[in-house]
Amino acid sequence: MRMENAQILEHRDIQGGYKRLVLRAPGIAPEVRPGQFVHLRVPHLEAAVLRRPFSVFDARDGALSILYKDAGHGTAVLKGAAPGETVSLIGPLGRGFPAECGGRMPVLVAGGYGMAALHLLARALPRRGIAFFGGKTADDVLCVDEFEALGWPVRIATEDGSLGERGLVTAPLDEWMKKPPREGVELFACGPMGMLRAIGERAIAGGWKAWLSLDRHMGCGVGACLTCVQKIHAPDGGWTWQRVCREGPVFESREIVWEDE
Amino acid sequence: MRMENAQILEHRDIQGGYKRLVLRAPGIAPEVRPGQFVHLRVPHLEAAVLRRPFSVFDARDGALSILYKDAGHGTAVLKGAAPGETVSLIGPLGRGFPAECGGRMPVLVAGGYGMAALHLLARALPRRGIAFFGGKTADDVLCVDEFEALGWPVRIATEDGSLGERGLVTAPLDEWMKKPPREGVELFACGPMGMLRAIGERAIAGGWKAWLSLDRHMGCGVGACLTCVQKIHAPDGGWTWQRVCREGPVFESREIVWEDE
Amino acid sequence: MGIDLSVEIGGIRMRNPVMVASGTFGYGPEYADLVDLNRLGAIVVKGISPKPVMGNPPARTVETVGGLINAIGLQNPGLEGFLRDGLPFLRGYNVPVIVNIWGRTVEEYEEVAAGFEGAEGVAGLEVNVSCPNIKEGSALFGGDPALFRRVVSAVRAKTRRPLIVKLAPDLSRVAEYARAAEGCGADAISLINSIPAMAIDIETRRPRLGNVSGGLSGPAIKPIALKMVWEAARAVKIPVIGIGGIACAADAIEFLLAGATAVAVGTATFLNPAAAIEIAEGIGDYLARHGLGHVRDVTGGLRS
Amino acid sequence: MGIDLSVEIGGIRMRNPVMVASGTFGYGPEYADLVDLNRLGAIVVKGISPKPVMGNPPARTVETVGGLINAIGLQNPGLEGFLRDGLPFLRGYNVPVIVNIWGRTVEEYEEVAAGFEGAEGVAGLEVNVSCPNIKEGSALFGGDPALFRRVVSAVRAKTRRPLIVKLAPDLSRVAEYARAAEGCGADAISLINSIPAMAIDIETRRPRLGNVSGGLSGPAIKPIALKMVWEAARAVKIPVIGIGGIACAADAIEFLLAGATAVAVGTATFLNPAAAIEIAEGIGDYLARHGLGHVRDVTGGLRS
Ligand SMILES: Cc1cc2nc3c(=O)[nH]c(=O)nc-3n(C[C@H](O)[C@H](O)[C@H](O)COP(=O)(O)OP(=O)(O)OC[C@H]3O[C@@H](n4cnc5c(N)ncnc54)[C@H](O)[C@@H]3O)c2cc1C
Ligand SMILES: Cc1cc2nc3c(=O)[nH]c(=O)nc-3n(C[C@H](O)[C@H](O)[C@H](O)COP(=O)(O)OP(=O)(O)OC[C@H]3O[C@@H](n4cnc5c(N)ncnc54)[C@H](O)[C@@H]3O)c2cc1C
Ligand SMILES: Cc1cc2nc3c(=O)[nH]c(=O)nc-3n(C[C@H](O)[C@H](O)[C@H](O)COP(=O)(O)O)c2cc1C
Ligand SMILES: Cc1cc2nc3c(=O)[nH]c(=O)nc-3n(C[C@H](O)[C@H](O)[C@H](O)COP(=O)(O)O)c2cc1C
Ligand code: FES
Ligand code: FES
Repeated sequence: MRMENAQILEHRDIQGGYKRLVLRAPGIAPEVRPGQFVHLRVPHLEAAVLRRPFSVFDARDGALSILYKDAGHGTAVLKGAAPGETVSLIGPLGRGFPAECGGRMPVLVAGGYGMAALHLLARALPRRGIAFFGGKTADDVLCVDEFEALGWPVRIATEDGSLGERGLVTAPLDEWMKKPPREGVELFACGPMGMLRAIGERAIAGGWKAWLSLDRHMGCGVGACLTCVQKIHAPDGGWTWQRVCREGPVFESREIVWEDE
Repeated sequence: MRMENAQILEHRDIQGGYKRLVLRAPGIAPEVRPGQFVHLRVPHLEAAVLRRPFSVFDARDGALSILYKDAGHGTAVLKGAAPGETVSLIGPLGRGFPAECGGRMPVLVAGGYGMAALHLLARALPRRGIAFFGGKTADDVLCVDEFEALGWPVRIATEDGSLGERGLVTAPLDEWMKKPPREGVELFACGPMGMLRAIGERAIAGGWKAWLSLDRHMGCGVGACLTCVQKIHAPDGGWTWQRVCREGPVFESREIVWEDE
Repeated sequence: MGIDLSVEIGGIRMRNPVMVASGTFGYGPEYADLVDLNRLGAIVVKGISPKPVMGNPPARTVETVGGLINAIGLQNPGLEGFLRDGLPFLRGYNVPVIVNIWGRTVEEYEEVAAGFEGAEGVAGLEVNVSCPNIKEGSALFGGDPALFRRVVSAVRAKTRRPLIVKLAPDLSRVAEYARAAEGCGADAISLINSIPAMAIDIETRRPRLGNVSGGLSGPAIKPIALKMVWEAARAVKIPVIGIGGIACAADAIEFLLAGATAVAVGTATFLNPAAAIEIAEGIGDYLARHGLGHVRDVTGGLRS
Repeated sequence: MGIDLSVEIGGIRMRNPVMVASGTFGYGPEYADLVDLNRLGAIVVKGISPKPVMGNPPARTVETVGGLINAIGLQNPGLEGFLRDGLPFLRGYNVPVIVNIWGRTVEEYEEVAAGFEGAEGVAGLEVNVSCPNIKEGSALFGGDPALFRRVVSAVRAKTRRPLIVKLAPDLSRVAEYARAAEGCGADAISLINSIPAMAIDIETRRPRLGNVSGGLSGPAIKPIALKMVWEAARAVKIPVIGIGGIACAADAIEFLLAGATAVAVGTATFLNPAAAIEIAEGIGDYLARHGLGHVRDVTGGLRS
């Protein structure tokens, strides 16, 4: 983990409000493992007191990139940052995904920008499996080509049916899981809490492991402020808080105490 | 007085930290009288709660321009505003200069960006006189050509001697005033308080009128908040507060109660 | 079905719940060229005392991160001056005028309150017991429960007009003061006033304000104000006017949900003179979007 | 002539006057990869109570204009947990460690204070009587003068270590509490803690914080904190630690001029983990620029 002033190399629209930001970060980029994130200080966001966490979508040749959506005020201002400007990053942060699947078939499930957390994993896993991407509309289904180029077939569902199946991403997943491969499956997911919970429940029911990357509001990003806590089952039958920024953002589904939010 | 969203037509460097901002303001521009100002909302200055006042340097053809210096955080952010962007203005504000000189010879005295308040006046006065410009360095002496093109000879003094005489602007003024023209003089000045006071004292001593444009911190800019008050002699021998934004920014030197600041 | 934004505060009927706060809107004419005064919920004028007051030496305001410190020192033309030079202008409009009043002694509070008894065009009084900019007197009234009761009761006895008591931003005792105001006959309470604050110029090593310290207002204080309004609203049955850092409709709606019947916009007017009017419109949009017919359906609607 | 940034707070010698504030720097290891802990004036760790505390449900923080509302609820591993898992790491550094302590009862305060008597590597204690996030107890201690005296005296009796009392942000009575702390034997006081505050999600109509309300910190509160520090410093002879919204050297120097001997940086660390170190450097530059040899030449240097 380190702090680095990263220069913007590229900043371009992908589709429907999503942008890709490529940053020169020779200190951080080589250290990034799949599922880790960076804590980014939005330039010119004057009235803000917090950084914003973003999954590292890609990291190579001393550069890293993130994908983000114009979702609030911080990202609206971030959109204005121009190539050549400098962005302060802290990273890589969090523990990320285990980049192995114990001989089972890896299944990636993403909702919206969740696929950003899975891209490095798709590259790092010892074998290819299958990916399921969901979103509200076709605009929320990103970078399918890049996953396919890595050898991952991608199944798509959108809530409005504008791309792939109409409905939630769990529908094609359930359909596919009716005949799981003989060697078993290992799930890796990132997306909204509701989706993660649905996948976690399926994993527990099916006896598989599901590695879920949680999206929690963050303060410090490094474990100091205790903002980002998640209830985790304790060995004694009770529960403890764990910090999504430090012990997470990825937890195995059995670890998580689900609550109504 | 009105509020108007003015589009930036031009925004360019003049010299040494000074910029000129030209705004399309068809509602405000035709109304501006010499020495009036606009209250400008700096775009993207997120943590600010106040507008900033700027003298109108020029106003014609539905556009107005201001000259400003990168003097603090607000102007540093303003510098980044790009042509095409919109800037909210309130104006024209204040009473400005009387655009006549009672048959006397008009003498303009400016310190730094103070010349911005005098430019429209130089155009509007019924006769040409002489102008004295002062500044710390040559960089602080602006738009001499434009005044000369209007028929005003300009005498210059800089504190470091990098342009014109070395010293304060009062030196060449005093020199010139040793032989005032027969018809008498009328002074019009804008600049730092020290300079205005020096000129006011000379005017009182010499029996001339000096119209001084004051630079006071402002809140509302329209007379509501009572931030910008100046002590003014009252008819009964006492004093009253007047609002620089509403009753000013121009006062005749005899009106002002000078205090150590 | 139309949307009804009107509210009533102790008998003052307002077309919408968004007022402009005392001291930030002068006496009306200053902003009259820029905004249609008749579209405001109410105008609360700058604080009036029995005699004219000169106020503090400049600098009188300082900008801070998301806020403004002011130390105007309650400059005002006094009761007579306002009745003669200020009020007639406002009578020309169709908007409730609430006169903010204060004094340096209980007797002064009584005097200025009584002075408005006959005055035409005054919809109600707001008693300021909370200005952080008066050294000798007023600050005390808002910081001492016994004195607070005395001044509110005294003013109540002198006026039949709707009486709003503006509380001091006393973090630890807001509910106590709110109940005291109610107990002493106030028709409504308003809060918060600006919060005691200070800024120093490190180069000159002098206070940035002529008066050394002043009161902080603006978006910076909104979360503090909201907490106090929520506490006050739970403590009393009379209407509460929420004030503090309100700059957009969402801010105002937060205060309504916390229990305010109306709000007042102060510092935000300086950046955007039309802020209060736009906020009233925004509340209307919110009601429409949420299928609510009346702004009172929002007041106190915080779920827990 | 060199510039001397060192200060002493009740016997704690610090190489510079810039500490990191309780609750914003964890227990040390969290930021150790990013900043050299040995360059900090002191580390104040997150508040410790006798037994482990789980704290509040999420959401635990909300960003506001120039500020942060937190309602962590004082989650901590308890005295034993900290002695076992936290303190040993910090002993590896050459920086004074100040342990922030709190309890729900006077007895709990005594218990946790006594628990550090034998502990190696603890330079001093900071007693938090002011957290706005404990419903049943702690908030009271800072808001009631009699209880305040009891808890400070009780802790004083249990520890020979340097004792810093962290005051509640009680706007109207800060000098009174400062003097009470001094009178009860505190070696220093620190202020301010975060200010009670709240935020509401207008779409869900629910509080944005799991705990409904929390405490506001960050640049938004700096002018309020500065005013309170100035008042407190004039009321007591013991050193004052200024806290609240400090984000750059100029902010810190304002607090020193107002009478603080040292400062603590809290929320600003989240944006810039090196904030405290850069502020210490900036104070050095200021001293050099103003021809001052020692940081104590700045403390209390406000002109009027
Ligand atoms: C581990 C992690 C990885 C993330 N990766 C991505 C990514 O790859 N791409 C992407 O677009 N977004 C990602 N996010 C969400 C991102 O951090 C921002 O929260 C989101 O972009 C909205 O921020 P804003 O500044 O525009 O919103 P604002 O409204 O300005 O935010 C206000 C505050 O709320 C917080 N906040 C708002 N929405 C969320 C949210 N959904 N989750 C957490 N905090 C929130 C902000 O961080 C900030 O503190 C990730 C979040 C986490 C925790
Ligand atoms: C009537 C009038 C006309 C002006 N005309 C011009 C002009 O033509 N060109 C120009 O460059 N400047 C002019 N100024 C000064 C200008 O308004 C700004 O104050 C200055 O540019 C610095 O602002 P800032 O936002 O960069 O500073 P910041 O440091 O961001 O300002 C903080 C606060 O201090 C105030 N402030 C800072 N310096 C001054 C100052 N010297 N006088 C008054 N308030 C100040 C700001 O308005 C703001 O409220 C004028 C001021 C007045 C009152
Ligand atoms: C410049 C200024 C002058 C003020 N004068 C008064 C006053 O005379 N009487 C009063 O009760 N409040 C006065 N206030 C307080 C405001 O009415 C309001 O309570 C406070 O500013 C908080 O609201 P805001 O954050 O929306 O500004 C003044 C505030 C400002 C900024
Ligand atoms: C997330 C967070 C947790 C905090 N926890 C504590 C605590 O445990 N004990 C304490 O005395 N103060 C705590 N504080 C208050 C800070 O120490 C400090 O007094 C306050 O935040 C004001 O300073 P700042 O504006 O620099 O953050 C906490 C503040 C924050 C933001
Ligand atoms: S964000 Fe601070 S502990 Fe996780
Ligand atoms: S700036 Fe508000 S009265 Fe002049």
